[in-house]
Amino acid sequence: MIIANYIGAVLLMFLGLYTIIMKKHLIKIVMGMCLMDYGVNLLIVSIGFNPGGTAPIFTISELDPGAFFVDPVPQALTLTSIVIGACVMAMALSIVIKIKQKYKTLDAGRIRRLNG
Amino acid sequence: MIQHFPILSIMSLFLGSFLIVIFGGKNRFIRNSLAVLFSAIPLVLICCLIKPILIDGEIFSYWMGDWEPVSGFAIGIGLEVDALSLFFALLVVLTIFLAAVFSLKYMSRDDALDKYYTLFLMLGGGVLGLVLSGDLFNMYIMVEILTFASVALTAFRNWGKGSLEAAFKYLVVGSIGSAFILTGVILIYAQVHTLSLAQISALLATEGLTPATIFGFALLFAGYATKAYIVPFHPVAADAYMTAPSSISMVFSGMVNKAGIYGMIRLVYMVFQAMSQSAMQYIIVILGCLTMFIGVTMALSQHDFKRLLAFHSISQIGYVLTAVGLATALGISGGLYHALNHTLFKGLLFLCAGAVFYSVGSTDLDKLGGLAKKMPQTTIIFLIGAFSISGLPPFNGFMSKWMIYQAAYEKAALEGSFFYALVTIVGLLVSVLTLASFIKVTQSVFFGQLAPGCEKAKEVPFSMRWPMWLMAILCVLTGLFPGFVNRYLVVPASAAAIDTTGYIDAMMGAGYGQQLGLSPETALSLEYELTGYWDPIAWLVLFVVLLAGLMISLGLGKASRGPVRRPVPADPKYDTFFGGEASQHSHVGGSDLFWGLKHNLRHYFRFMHSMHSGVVNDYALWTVAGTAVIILFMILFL
Amino acid sequence: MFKKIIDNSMAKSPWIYHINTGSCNGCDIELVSVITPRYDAERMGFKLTGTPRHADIVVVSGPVTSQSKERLVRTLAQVPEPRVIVSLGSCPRPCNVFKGSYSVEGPLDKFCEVDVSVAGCTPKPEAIIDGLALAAQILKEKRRQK
Amino acid sequence: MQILLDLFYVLIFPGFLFCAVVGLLLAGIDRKIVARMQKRMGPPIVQPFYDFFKLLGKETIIPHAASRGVFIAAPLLGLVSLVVMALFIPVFGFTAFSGVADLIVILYLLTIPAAAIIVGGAASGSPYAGVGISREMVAIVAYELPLIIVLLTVGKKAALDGGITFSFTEIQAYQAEFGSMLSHWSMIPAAVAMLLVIPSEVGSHPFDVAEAETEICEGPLVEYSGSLLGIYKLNHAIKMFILTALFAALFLGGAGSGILIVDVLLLLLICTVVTILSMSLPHAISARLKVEKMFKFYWTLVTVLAVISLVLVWMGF
Amino acid sequence: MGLPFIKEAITQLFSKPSTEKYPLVKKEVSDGFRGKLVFHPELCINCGMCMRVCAPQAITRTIEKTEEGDRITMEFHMGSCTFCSMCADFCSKNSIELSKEYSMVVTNEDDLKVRGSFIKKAPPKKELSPEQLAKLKAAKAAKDGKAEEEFDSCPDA
Repeated sequence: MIIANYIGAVLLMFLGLYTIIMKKHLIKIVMGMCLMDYGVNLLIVSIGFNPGGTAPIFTISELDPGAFFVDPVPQALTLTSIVIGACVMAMALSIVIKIKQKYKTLDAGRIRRLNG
Repeated sequence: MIQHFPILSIMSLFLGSFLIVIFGGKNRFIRNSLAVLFSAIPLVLICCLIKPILIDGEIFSYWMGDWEPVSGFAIGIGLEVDALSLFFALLVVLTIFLAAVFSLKYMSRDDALDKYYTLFLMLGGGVLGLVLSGDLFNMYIMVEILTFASVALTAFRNWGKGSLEAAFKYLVVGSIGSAFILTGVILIYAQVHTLSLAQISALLATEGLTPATIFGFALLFAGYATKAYIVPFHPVAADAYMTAPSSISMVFSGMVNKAGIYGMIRLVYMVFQAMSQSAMQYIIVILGCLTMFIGVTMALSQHDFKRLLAFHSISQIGYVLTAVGLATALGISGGLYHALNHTLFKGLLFLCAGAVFYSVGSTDLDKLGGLAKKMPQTTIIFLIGAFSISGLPPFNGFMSKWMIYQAAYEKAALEGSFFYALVTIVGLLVSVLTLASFIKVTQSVFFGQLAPGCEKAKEVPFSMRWPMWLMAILCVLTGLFPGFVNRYLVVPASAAAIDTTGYIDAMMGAGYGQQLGLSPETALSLEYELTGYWDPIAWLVLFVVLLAGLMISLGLGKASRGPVRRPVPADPKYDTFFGGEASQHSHVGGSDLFWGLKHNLRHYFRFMHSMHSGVVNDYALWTVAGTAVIILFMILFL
Repeated sequence: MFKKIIDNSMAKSPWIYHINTGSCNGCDIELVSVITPRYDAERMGFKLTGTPRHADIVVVSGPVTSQSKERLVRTLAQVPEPRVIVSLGSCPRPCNVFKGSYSVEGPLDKFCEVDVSVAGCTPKPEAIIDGLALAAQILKEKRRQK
Repeated sequence: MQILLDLFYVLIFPGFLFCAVVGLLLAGIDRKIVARMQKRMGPPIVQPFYDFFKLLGKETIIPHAASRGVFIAAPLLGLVSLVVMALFIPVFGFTAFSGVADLIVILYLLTIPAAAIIVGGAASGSPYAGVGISREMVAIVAYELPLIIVLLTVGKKAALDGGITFSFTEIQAYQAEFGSMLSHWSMIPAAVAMLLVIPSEVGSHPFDVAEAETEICEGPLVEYSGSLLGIYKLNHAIKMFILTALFAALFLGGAGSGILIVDVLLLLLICTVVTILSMSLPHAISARLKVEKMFKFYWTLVTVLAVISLVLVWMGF
Repeated sequence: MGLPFIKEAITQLFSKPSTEKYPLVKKEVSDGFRGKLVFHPELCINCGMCMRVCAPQAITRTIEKTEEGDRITMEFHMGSCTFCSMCADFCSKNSIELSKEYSMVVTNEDDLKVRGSFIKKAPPKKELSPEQLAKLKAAKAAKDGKAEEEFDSCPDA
């Protein structure tokens, strides 16, 4: 378990949240969401790491059930999480394009017709 | 064969959405029939499950791809259907079927309807999957699917006022919430190295809560709270319900926020079994009360029909949460009963809003007026919905609110803590404010003078009306026969919410709990004699009184006065009394009602108005701040 | 039996609606003074109501000016059926000193059939009470004819 | 047989006929006492009967702008709920229908007559009615808060085993055993708060902002005439009886003398005294309040009174 | 928020109400009261003063020729009268006076008209003796002559 991974993951998440909250430009907000997502993905991958373990692929000859290998489940979770992250980004960017067409601006401060 | 029904119902929804993508594009009839067919199948399948699960009390567990747990260690992804899951599943499939039938005609004026139905069925599949799944990460996947589909559906009418903006905000807050859920899931996984709910709760119960699991639990709780739109996370929901098409906002408020509530109930009662600690109860009840009060006060000062309904569904979710947070048997069943009632009458009200939008084209309270003369049936349905949401006795809102107050006040007395007495007072006050805001809508939209823009309004076609009538009748029935609904639906569900060992044994094989030294959970005593009030005799007598009252007044009147004359147009006798002036259009409605209340609470309303600023960053800030508070509270007190 | 109860209760609780068609307020003050403790018309069931819909007796005071003519006709039409119209003071019917002025639309009889007229330029409260009592009796007769 | 008994309960004794007669009598007494306080003779006690029968004899006009069905059904809705409420209120030990949690049922049944006036006014489609409705709803929100607190205080106080009770039978039993609620000093503020809530709930003079005949021409009832207006006036009168009987049941309960007739007479006496105290006196001495002044009055003074007694009861006094 | 009139309300509750029971007890009016008009036709000399003075022109006179003089009926329309009693003051023969009767409630308009009629006889035709007739004629002739002579004296017109 490498501490650097965790610090990196938490930092990425924090940076993502920071940009979402502080930045007024919509594209930057979408980037913030991306950052946060990748931070979480990094966290998931690094959770499953056992120091000294080998890749959990059974085709390699010397791997027998007793061998010590890295936990495969988080890797699977990360795959799905990356896919989901990609879809969300695609959706977000398409909405941003439509907002630009409709509101003629990308400044979050001026896109607030629904309030109160 | 009945074992496969849960997975079949989820798959039928997803299969339906994919088939519509393929075939739905060209031909309208195929698309409509596919949509209705694939929303009817899960309804039938889930109804078949009622007999074994709700009545006999079995718990179905279904391992995907037959990956049975090996030597007490769950590997595969499991579906777990116990009474609680089936209760929510029933809500989900009922709402989907009615919304599908309603949107056939309601959406007929829009284009690209095959994409609409694809997203619609995907949304249904996501929520049904969340409710039935017994695996933590699988619940996260389903949450992502439903968030994805609801964002797309909110932005479906992108020519509408603010729908794109609402979709974007919904997506930002939704993805922050999902990120928290995912982090929570992975923190729990790091601790117990399994994802199946049953095994997690068993292991956590034996090993006890370490700081990492508490942090994970807090993140999961906050994540599901954003999905249920509790107070700090609610403005996004108000925008989304307002701009989405009404059949979709009915689905949103009928089942999407119920999914969030289901997630929280499952987490708090089953997985972490934290409800025994009073600190946990305090935070849920505080959040619930805040949601109740802020939801209804914001609804009072709205100018748009659907935004008002949106804030009401937020406040009703506050009711459900408060009731569930009481952790007494009566509390949980009151909360679940209110969730059922809420789905019924809130769905009904959104359908009425849709009907008004369909026939008049706008839902702005200040522009509408006097629709009762043009749309009599919608008015009656709306009155049934309004009376049942404000909890007037013969309707269903009354029963569940009554159980909630009884539970809250009994808890206040048993624990001697004044806090729960305040909760009861806030609950009763919010119920009156709900009545106030629905009187506002009744006066500004349906009664009063006919607004200039509404002359051409006419009754909505039958295919939209029969789902509304069905829900109205369901509203009245669940209000009249609470004993029946309680015994077969609500009590088994609330018992299942508490009975963790049954859940674990069903999932992981019998006796799994005992090996780990888990004492079988004693189900809280659920027998309470409440329904002495509404037995059918009382109902028969009430009906007789109504008849007698009618006869006396009309009979007396008939004997001694002229017939109730049909209004003759020319005769000024039947004009409205304007103090002598000719009766011109002057409609009191929309925002000029409740002046006294708004004047006295004007500082509060001004503050609340500024808090809902509409800027994405503020909403994100509220989400993160809310999560931080929850995490801090959990770490300090759990 | 029931109709008899309704008929004589008609005389016992006549509700008044007051229309001021341009009067100098002399009669208005006298009419309202009828409900003060000294003359107390309420002991005979009289009550001032806010809308013509609730009224049985319509008391009209003041010459029917052109401005108030149209409003008078509309309000009188809105009073439910067994109703009695009382003209108070000498203005409504023969239009007192305002007779022949450009803005006076002439006697009240042109717009409705007046049942009781209480004379006096500001009739005394006692006279008004007599007038209203007579109107109540007429109300009963009208009710009985139906 | 049970149905016949129930029918008797509903139509005759605590039900429609009894309530109507007593209600109208109380209204007559109220008008007479107010008149006497203003040094005038005042109408005969049976004046409300005359008013009611006269209104039945009048023609019922249904204006164009009104939606017929709701316009006619609204007064009946109010009447039915008032009669059902009368079944719940105990008369010193005798109660027609007793369920487990009566206080909450009463609380919600009390909102139906007000909702009936509101829906009736809305259905009549007149702008005066619109303003009347908005005021009526503000009045409901105003007096509901102290009423809730008072009912919860009584619920807490009357519980024998330290828990809580919402059922009238237990409240009566408590009062029979420990003496009426008024005798406990901690309940005095709650009683005063209840006395102040009754006039606003009935809609009697200083708090009748909704049916202000001088300002907004009788508010929601502006378009009503004939028998429908008669039913609304009957509702107004029955509500007087119901609320004073509720006050008697909550604060002056206890085991009656056992004989039903004596109990009923005792209840009528108490109802008259409470009517005079809570409705006639304010009517005679103060002018009608403005809407927001009334709201502020209820949410500050009366609520504080109710909260005082709630806190005292919670501390076990 | 003090209770403004609570003391008065309580005391008045137990004191006698100050309502006059009008219909049962007739109210007598102070003597200067200007009530319903009373007309004494025999005093009237048909000078028409009251008609000229009456602001609302409530007084009308009808004259019909009869053999022994012309019958004059004066009609005072009490419905239109403002009870200012100008007519009573200006009537030199005070044939009009306002009584103390205040309750003038009628269903049809005519009961409000106070009528009084009298016959104003033409002055008697005296039979003049022949010499009185001649004296009269001579005086008239002398008066005519003087008048013409005056005309002549005026300078050329």
